[in-house]
Amino acid sequence: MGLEIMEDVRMDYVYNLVRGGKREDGRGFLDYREIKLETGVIKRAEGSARVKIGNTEVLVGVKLEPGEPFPDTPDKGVIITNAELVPLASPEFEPGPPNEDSVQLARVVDRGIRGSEAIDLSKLCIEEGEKVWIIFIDIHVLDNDGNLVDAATLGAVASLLETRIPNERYGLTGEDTLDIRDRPVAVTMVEIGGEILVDPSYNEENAAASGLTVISNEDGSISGMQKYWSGSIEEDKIAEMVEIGIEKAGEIRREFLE
Amino acid sequence: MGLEIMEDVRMDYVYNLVRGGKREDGRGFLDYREIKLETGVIKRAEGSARVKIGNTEVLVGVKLEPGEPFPDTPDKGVIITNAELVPLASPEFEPGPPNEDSVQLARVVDRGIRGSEAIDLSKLCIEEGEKVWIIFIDIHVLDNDGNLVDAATLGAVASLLETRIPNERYGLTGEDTLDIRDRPVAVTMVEIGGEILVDPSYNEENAAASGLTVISNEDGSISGMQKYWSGSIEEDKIAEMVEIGIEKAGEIRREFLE
Amino acid sequence: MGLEIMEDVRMDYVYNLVRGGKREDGRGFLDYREIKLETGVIKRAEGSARVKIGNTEVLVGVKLEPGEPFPDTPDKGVIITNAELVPLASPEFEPGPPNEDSVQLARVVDRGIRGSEAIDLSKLCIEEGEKVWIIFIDIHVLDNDGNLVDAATLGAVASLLETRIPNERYGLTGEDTLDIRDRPVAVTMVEIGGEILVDPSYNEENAAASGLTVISNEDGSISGMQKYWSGSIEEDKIAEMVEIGIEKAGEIRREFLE
Amino acid sequence: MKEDGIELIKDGKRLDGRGFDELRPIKIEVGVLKRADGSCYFELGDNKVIAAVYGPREMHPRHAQDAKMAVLKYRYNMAPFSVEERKRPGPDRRSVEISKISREALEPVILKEYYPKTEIDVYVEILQSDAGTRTAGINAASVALADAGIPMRDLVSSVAVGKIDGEVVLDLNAVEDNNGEADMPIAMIVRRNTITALQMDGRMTKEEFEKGLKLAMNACRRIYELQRTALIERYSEM
Amino acid sequence: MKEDGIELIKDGKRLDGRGFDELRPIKIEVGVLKRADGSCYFELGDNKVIAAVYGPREMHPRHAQDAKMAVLKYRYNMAPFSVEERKRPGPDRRSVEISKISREALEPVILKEYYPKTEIDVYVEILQSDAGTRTAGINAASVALADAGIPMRDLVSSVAVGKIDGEVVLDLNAVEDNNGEADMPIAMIVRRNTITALQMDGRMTKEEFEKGLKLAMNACRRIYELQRTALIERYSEM
Amino acid sequence: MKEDGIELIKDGKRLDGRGFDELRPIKIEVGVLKRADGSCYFELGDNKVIAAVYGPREMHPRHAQDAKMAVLKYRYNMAPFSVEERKRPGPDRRSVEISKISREALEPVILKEYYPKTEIDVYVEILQSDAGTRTAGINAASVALADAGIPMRDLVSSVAVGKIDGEVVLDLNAVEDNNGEADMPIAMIVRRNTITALQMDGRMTKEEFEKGLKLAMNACRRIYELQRTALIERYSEM
Repeated sequence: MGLEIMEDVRMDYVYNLVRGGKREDGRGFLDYREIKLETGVIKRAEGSARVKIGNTEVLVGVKLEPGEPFPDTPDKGVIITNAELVPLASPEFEPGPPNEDSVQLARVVDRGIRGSEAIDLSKLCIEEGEKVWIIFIDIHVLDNDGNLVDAATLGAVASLLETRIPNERYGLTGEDTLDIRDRPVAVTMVEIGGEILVDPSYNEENAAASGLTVISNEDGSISGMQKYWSGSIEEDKIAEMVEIGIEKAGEIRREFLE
Repeated sequence: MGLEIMEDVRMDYVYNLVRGGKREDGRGFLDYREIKLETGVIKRAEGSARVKIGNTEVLVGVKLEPGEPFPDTPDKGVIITNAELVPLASPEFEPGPPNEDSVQLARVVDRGIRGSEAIDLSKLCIEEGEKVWIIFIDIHVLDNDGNLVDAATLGAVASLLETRIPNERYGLTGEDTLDIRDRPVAVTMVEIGGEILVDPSYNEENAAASGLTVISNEDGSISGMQKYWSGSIEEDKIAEMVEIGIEKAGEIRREFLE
Repeated sequence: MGLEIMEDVRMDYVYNLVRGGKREDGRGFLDYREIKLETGVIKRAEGSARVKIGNTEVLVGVKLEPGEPFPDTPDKGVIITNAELVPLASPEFEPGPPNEDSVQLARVVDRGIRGSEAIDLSKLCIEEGEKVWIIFIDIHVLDNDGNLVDAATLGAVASLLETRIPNERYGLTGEDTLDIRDRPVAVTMVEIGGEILVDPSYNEENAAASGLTVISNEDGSISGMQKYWSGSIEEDKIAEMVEIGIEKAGEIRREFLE
Repeated sequence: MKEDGIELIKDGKRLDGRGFDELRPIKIEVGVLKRADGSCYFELGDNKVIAAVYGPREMHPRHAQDAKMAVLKYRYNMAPFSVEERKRPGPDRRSVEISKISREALEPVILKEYYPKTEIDVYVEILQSDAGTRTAGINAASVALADAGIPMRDLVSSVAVGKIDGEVVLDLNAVEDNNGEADMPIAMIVRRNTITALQMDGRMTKEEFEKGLKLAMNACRRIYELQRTALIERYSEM
Repeated sequence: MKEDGIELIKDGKRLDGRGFDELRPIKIEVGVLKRADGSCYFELGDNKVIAAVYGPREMHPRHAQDAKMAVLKYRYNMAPFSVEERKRPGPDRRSVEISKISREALEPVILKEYYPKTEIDVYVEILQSDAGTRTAGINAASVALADAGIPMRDLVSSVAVGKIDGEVVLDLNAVEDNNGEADMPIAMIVRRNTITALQMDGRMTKEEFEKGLKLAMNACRRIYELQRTALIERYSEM
Repeated sequence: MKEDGIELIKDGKRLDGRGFDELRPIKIEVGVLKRADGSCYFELGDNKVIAAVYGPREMHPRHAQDAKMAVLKYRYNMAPFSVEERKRPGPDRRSVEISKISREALEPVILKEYYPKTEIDVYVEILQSDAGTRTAGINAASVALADAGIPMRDLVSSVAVGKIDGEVVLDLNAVEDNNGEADMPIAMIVRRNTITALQMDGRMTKEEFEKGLKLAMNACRRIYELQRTALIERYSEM
């Protein structure tokens, strides 16, 4: 009970700050917290990246294994994206099978990569109808201070960019890099008191009635969107968020993915 | 607690009615509620049927897929019967894996079909020891006002009668109807206050100490029985129920399965 | 609550007995309870044994089935050891998937057999890389009055010694006995009030802060150890336990496994 | 994943003859189940969906109760025979996500504070699927909630738009969805003109997105009228 | 699923030499487990079954308690090595159904109202199986309940009849069951002459059913005497 | 399971150049996570491990609470990408056993009686694995508990010894573990000189065991100093 009261207090605090034109940590409404990206952090993975956005920290590892293609795409590789909200990362996370939050996180990241067609899956066929490369993108959340989607998407794309195909381990030959044709970037925003805030912190996520992730590509097109939580958003706010999302994505792409 | 008292009240009400020679809805002890059967209701299924018995409503879909035979019957098709008591159908049903009630429902329906040898499984061999047709009979309960077994069995048999083998979808050739050699019909009865009631409603099931399903065939033989709940039944009552069950099954078969 | 108090009382009772140089059932600190071993008890199993140590009773069955080898040992058989602490055996055991106690029991027994290299797995290859014998060692606990590890290990080794390879059932030919090259024996001890007690009863296990299993072989070498529970043990006590463990194992091996 | 050579638009018409801004036929029946507190059967072309509502009722386990308001639960479930390849019973990742966004689509209109400590359960069964089941489910659930007498600020209406053969069109069917370039389901509160659910799959420009959003919002207004009509008919019967 | 050419009856005798109305040898031991409150080991031919009873004991979770009576639970479980092909541990659909009908077979005799809010747990382990395990389990459980001092109106006795080579016979073994035409396990309260469990698999005429039921009920009477004798011996020992 | 012809020791040195009693390089960082109450990142050669502690906090479900003391929980979990062949998410038998022995390794030092009815949660994530993860995890957890301010009698330190090419050596890496003859992880309370965890896999003589135990205990003393230093640095920063 005490905890719930604390939560209400924090929500009011964040809300009042925003009404006064401010954020907890002093940044502007459209500013990201400091982003740090480090790749090649996990030797056992074919590609990996550690992303920090403020105190939020996510580790992404990419593994490749030969496996069966889907029956309807016998000559294409397969992407499997998985997110674990391990209880190490937040007092709210509990051990156990994926819940709706981790499923959503994985599916939004997956959708952005898939929608952008960043990976040329047709180059991942080993033997048509029999064997293709399965790309496992595993998102391991280490510290949740909000905005996991942007951190996970950035980590996933950065990992894919450095991924080496482990041909040798499986006695195969072929190209050893993935053909990455686009660099989708996710930008998440929330609405609090009528204002749009980019890169919400954990407290801001709790204070927001709704949020939106816009994943966009090098050419400014959109390759994934997801609205969050139980508030409703006006049409023109959505249009504004899409605009901001595409612009911010460009900035992040230029700084971290080139 | 309030709910439990309501339940007791309803049980007493049903019991007292029966002692006075009556049923909730005015029908005779050996009468079914109105039965409605509609087949071909689900396009995606190889066979399907919607059965209503009074307010009880069950949807049955049959799907066929090639799969592996059992090792001890390498030249025979396989029947898999599954029932989902989805929580949509009753305040008592809960989401989650099959519980003992849904398992029993599926197994009793399955037993009747299997015992009657209605389906000639030897005609469902595609390649001996390698590939046979797997028949999935899926029972989806939509509204539970009692007597799911009779509704589900009728729906299953009606679905099988119209099932088309999807040879083309799997690049196969062969006969495209199942060889249905019998039409088993389930008749469920309960005992309340020493009286036998056919086709129990939900309230009657709750008021009954015991019940019996008798599944019988075109030639009057029995191909499945199951006694329910924690009451005990006298030998002559069972004989009487078997008699009634066979007779009623004949009526239903004539009206709905010919 | 009443139950917890009873447990405290029993623990104090056992502790005070030990401080006075005694055990519940009157035996010496280094004495086993009466051990009874009966093999060939389950016809359906390829090998089986029933072990009683005092009131503790364990049934072990060994089954062999052809299956796939591990990729890194394509020419070797596979051992799978499984323990079920079925709720029949103790008021503390609950139905459900294996918990940490049953996992530990299975893994300690497995470790002793594997570490001793008692079974020559290279003789269990049927077709390299394709098919090998899978040995299932199933430990079924019937009555838990303490020291399940020693009972289960003895039962497992005794079962393996009489196991017949069911070549005929699978249309195969070959040797029909396992090549058993060693006879590992587990000896479990607990420390209560500074004293080492061999073969703890259920009450003694509860009164002990720590325990140790030492699994040793015909040549006196050790092929597995496991320390239990939340107490700490001094270095010289461990050395003493290892000494006792090896000696007791020799006695049991001579009496039951020759 | 477009099949080779398939053309989804010919002479300005779609394969099933619809125009770009045309919905598939819709059929709504209210109060179709006896045991449920509220229910609705909803057809959208070849999608056949049924929704049931139970509650407000006591919430178990107690520690999950909310002392200030009702807890809304939503379960989207596909019948095994609803799709071409039999679906294994039980929730998968897709249905978990759909259940979440559908619940969030409905929450803004429900006066949850009227019933503290209780739960309101919405169960949606997909009996036959042809792309668009999540939007059909939200539409059905919205009507079923009203049928159950749950106090609501308004109905929620839902539809998808997508992009096929380069054109932004309304309400994709399965062939279009499988061979199209993008799909975007939305839900809205028509009388407030606000969006309560929005997802996008595939690839669209900003302009296409804006066009699609308008198309979808207009279609929601039409669906809203159908939902209202169905409810009015139901109550005039009674 | 009859194997080709197998003959189950020769010269009026069954393959194991039994007559049509003959039971396999039965062995009953009472109080075989130390930790359980009551227990019974039961052999029926090659079936080896053990039952344990715990309780009445406090029921968890509390909201599942019945304020008016004890809740009876029954768990039928096969050891992995009890059958020719190793059984994966854990409940399957067959064991779930058997547990249910076995519990219902016993409930009519248990004076559950003596112990409100508690649970009584019956655990049955099948150690070796040769057709007839569910009936052996019910017989064992019935004795174990008595051994645990659970107040009961009477014992429950159980056996199966079946049809092989066209004949109605008692107590099928595995070869007969696998190659026979029908199997019908029952349970009864012998002194009341009432049936508490009844299932039928396969195909039988009404006349065969009636004959089988009589055969089974007579055999239950014999089993009942063996159960009583075993209990009396146990208590005279003490 | 030694690979053919592999030599683990050449000229008195191990493949990675270490002597028999040499640890791999160790790196310890304290307080690396914001949300956790205490945390520690621990590297041991190529093992990368992170531990977080939450609590003491209210325990759910209530009936699992201990009225006299806190309940310690420990969850050892491998990230899917931490090993060469991707590990399926979720607990397996190995991680269940490791979690148990790790919890028991730490329990002797924790003053659980200070916080009745609460739970203290230790979560250990293996980010990269190279043999020795359970010992690295215990070391990390011990420091994270201190960082969380959990009252402790002392730290716990942990390391493994093993046997390769017939020699008893300290702290096996993955190549050594896969091709060695035995592995023995221990944990100890350095200042009390007592053992809180001990497991042994493989085959060793009694003399080798005794030699190995001494080697491991000495190494624990060195690790203990590193743990202490890391904690002191952390607090002098603050």
